[in-house]
Amino acid sequence: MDAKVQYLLRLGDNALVLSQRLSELCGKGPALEEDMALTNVALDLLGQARLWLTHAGELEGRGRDEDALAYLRDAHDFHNVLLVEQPNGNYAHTLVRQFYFDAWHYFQVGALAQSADVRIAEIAAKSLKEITYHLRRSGDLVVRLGDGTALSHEYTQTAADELWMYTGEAFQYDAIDEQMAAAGIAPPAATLRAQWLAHVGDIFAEATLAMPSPDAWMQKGGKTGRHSEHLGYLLAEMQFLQRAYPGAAW
Amino acid sequence: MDAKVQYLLRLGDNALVLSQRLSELCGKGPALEEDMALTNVALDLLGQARLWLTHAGELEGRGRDEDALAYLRDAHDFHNVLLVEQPNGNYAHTLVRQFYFDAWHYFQVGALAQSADVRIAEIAAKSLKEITYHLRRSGDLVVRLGDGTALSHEYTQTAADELWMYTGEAFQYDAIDEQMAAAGIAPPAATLRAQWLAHVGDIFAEATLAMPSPDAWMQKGGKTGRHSEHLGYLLAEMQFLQRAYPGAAW
Amino acid sequence: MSAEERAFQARIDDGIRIEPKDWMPEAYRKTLIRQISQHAHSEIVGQLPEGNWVTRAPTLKRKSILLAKIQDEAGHGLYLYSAAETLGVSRDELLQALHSGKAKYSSIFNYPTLSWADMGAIGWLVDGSAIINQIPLCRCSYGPYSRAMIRVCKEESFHARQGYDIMLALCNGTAEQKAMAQDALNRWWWPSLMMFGPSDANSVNSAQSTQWRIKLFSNDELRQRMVDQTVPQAEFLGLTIPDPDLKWNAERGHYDFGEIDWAEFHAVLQGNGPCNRERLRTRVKAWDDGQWFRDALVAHAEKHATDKAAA
Amino acid sequence: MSAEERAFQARIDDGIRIEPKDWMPEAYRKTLIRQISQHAHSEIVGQLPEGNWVTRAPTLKRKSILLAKIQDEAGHGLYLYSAAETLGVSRDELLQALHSGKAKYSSIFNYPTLSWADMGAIGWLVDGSAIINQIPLCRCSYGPYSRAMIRVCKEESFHARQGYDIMLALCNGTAEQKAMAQDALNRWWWPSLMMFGPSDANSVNSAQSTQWRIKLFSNDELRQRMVDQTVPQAEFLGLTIPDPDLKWNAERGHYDFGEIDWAEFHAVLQGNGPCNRERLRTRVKAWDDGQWFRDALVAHAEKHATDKAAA
Repeated sequence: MDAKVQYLLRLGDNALVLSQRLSELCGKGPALEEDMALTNVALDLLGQARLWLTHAGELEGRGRDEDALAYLRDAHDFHNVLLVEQPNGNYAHTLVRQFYFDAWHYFQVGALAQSADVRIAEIAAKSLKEITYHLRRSGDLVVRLGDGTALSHEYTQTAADELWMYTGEAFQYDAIDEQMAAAGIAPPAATLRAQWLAHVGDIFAEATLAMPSPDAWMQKGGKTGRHSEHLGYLLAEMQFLQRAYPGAAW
Repeated sequence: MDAKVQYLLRLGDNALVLSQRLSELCGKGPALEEDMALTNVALDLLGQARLWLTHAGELEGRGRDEDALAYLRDAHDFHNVLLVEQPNGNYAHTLVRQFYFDAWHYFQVGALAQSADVRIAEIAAKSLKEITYHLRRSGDLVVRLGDGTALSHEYTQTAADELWMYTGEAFQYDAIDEQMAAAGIAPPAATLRAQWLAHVGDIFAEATLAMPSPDAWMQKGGKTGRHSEHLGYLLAEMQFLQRAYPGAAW
Repeated sequence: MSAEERAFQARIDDGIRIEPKDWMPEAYRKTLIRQISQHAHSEIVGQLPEGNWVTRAPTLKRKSILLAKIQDEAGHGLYLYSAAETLGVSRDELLQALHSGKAKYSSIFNYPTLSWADMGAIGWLVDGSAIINQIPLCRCSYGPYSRAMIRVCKEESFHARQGYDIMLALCNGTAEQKAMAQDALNRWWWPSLMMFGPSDANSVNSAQSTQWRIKLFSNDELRQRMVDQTVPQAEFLGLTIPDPDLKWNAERGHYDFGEIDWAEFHAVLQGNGPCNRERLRTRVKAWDDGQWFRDALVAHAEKHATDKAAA
Repeated sequence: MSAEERAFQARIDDGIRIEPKDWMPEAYRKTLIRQISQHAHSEIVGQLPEGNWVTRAPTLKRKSILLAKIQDEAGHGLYLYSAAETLGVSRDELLQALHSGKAKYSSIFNYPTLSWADMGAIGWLVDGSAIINQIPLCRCSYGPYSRAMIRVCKEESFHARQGYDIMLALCNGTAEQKAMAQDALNRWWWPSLMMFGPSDANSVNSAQSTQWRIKLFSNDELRQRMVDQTVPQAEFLGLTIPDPDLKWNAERGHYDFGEIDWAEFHAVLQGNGPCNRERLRTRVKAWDDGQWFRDALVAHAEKHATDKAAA
């Protein structure tokens, strides 16, 4: 498969899977304002996923539209990082997962908005506005929870530690990522990582949270289709109708 | 659809869905002996489901085998009672659900073993040995938990109260059940209910549990395909592979 | 009637809005708090039956529309709680009443959503009924409530249209999809009619609410409006309304329809609906699980208020 | 060496089984407890990766076979804990050590099961490797362990065959199914080879265990046996073993194979496998959630013992 198509699928799948996780929380947030914000972020990510997947399908040229890509691939054909498929856990997990992702997403998509590829730059620029807000929100909440009560500090620190091992994959470039970087599309891994670490470090400092070691052991596999056991369940649920009623229009 | 086919599907779906619920607990029981027992009951029920569904498919004559029936029907075509699709909850819920079901199953299948229909009587007789053991086990555990610690008493009583509203459906005969009763296949509803109430009453008395009122409001709908929201998720998971890879042999 | 009460009623009769700072009878305040908060609670609990299908929406576009709808509902909850707060009660007190079972929410949300078609039926029938209930309230006597209703109704009419559009797609789809749509109509029809409340003959407190202009039409009038509006839509979809007594009455210029099963209505109201327990538990769990989160936000704000004061 | 120790070793050298009541060196007892309990823990934890697919098994027959297998594993856990208990340690103590992270279980269960083909690959490769490890132990010096192993091996060989049968069905199936099988082989091959433990050069305590006849072949010998046995099976399936260095060595009469990634082996052992945290948490949660249940059984038994005593 073409590297650019693959790269677009990674972008699309990240947004799609995280959106799906957030949408599990509809009406179950810890405050009404959070309910609204969660749904809003889910909606933004879904919109972005649709743009990336549609573009991937067009480039691929096999007639797969956004729905064919979202609903008719099995887990091993999904290319999202492991981070986004992790379960919602308690709300600290949900927020820290979001913050880790948003920070990466912000710098990644920020770079894509400057990229040589016109269509990618266009989608990225459109998404960046939303992502800027996402990052502001999730960073702000991490600060407030880290520097809130003893309990919220503990929960947030635990979530930060537990999810840390899923953050490295984004910066471990493989041949596809490297090809995109060489083509002036993706940002260089080292730059992205440095930006991410700096931003997470700033927020954690403000949040009075201890930042886990950047050299800690990192899990990987999601980008190349080796996921955690969670993704299969997520897809079984998400894809049910398309699978059960093949060919139907909705 | 033929009433007998429908009735067989009810039998098969009850066993299948409860087996599926129990199999979610593989390796997660509160003691190793429970792990073994749960898996064993799941296995027995699955075996029974296969016999009932296979027979239903043969009688129906549309070429549907056990797998077509288990994997290719959507929730509204499932005919199990609401009780069996209820989530596992804590282990008291799992056990009380099992006890309520086993007691009913025992008297129902006991009557079927005497029925005019040879094949049904045969399957019932075979199943009855297993069910006798299931009922002995679940009744015994209800006694031990009810008359165990204050905490286990409370959990068991709560589970008994909460699941009670799903027990009435089995005795609310509709046209299909009545037709089966008239044909000398199913036991009369009143007899079945009296046996069930008597047995549950005895066990609850021994367990020092308060028996909820037999006249309490009862939920219904499962037998005719109006389920709770839980069944759809159970099926999405269970049916994933058959749905995602149509026509494949496994 | 005191002079104050007479002046108050005169304002209402003249069509002048009552605003928070105005004097109002205690009973008016209480009735409004009950009515507005019940509506707010319904928006919040109403997220759940739809949330049940958002993860299984059949296309990304439908998922997106459904998410937006659920977000709107949370938003409606917010304005309605704010409207109630103008009457001197806090959102937390109102939620407390919901969680303890003291306050009600619309009983319709105690029915399960069993197929994707239910997303269509809820938009079409439930939001459709809600709009019929709410449109008159845009002109109700209490200012903040009337303004909240104007905003809500605008969005609800989108939701109703989107619901109908789901039904339309299903009815133009495969035989299985059409059966799904019919099944959803069968399950949601009667509960939607029950949304208007008991028949006028059995409705308490209506006269006072009518006089105060916080109830502008009788339950039966509004229910009739719903039937009259919906029957042709069902016909257009090619669906059958599950009421053998439904028939056009040329003399009345309305559809006649069958008797509502009030025993079911009361059973659900008393907590025996298929999902009463789960809906409330889900909300209570969300609230309880979120305690540490809300506490943290308060603690953080206080710390930093202190920082600033100290600086 | 004391006289007791000499006599003990002489019994072993003569091929006489050591039984629980016999004298044994403390180190022998400890080594056995560690080895047997680690095996028991592996059976228990090993239920989880398979439990992950039992609810999604593609046919009722396959589901039934898988359930029976998982039940067998719990059974193996039971006999093995019983064998360990003959050495003067309780099952609860052993579980405590598992839950605290002090005791190990086979690292292979820290890999995720990502497709149905993994149920095939686990049976074929993981149970296959387990059998190769365990068959010699049927002749080990400690009686209860040796007898447990005989029972376990009999059932394991079924499991291995059932696993191979799953692979066969997939490899005779659609292109997608065959790809699933290949992917599973790719993921499970190396971890299965790692199951035999470090290379002899780096293996500690082997000499003593060999002398005591609780280790009968070296890790590398057993690993070679696994490779030699499995390569033709993979060929028959039409699958490619993910090792470019794999090659028949006519001179040795064995397959040569590539270097194992010992860094990965140690990472997983140290807790960094994809599922270490989840596997242990699942078990600890099951245990903690079950505390009230186990307490109740004890309380009930005590009550009724008292009843009888009082009678």
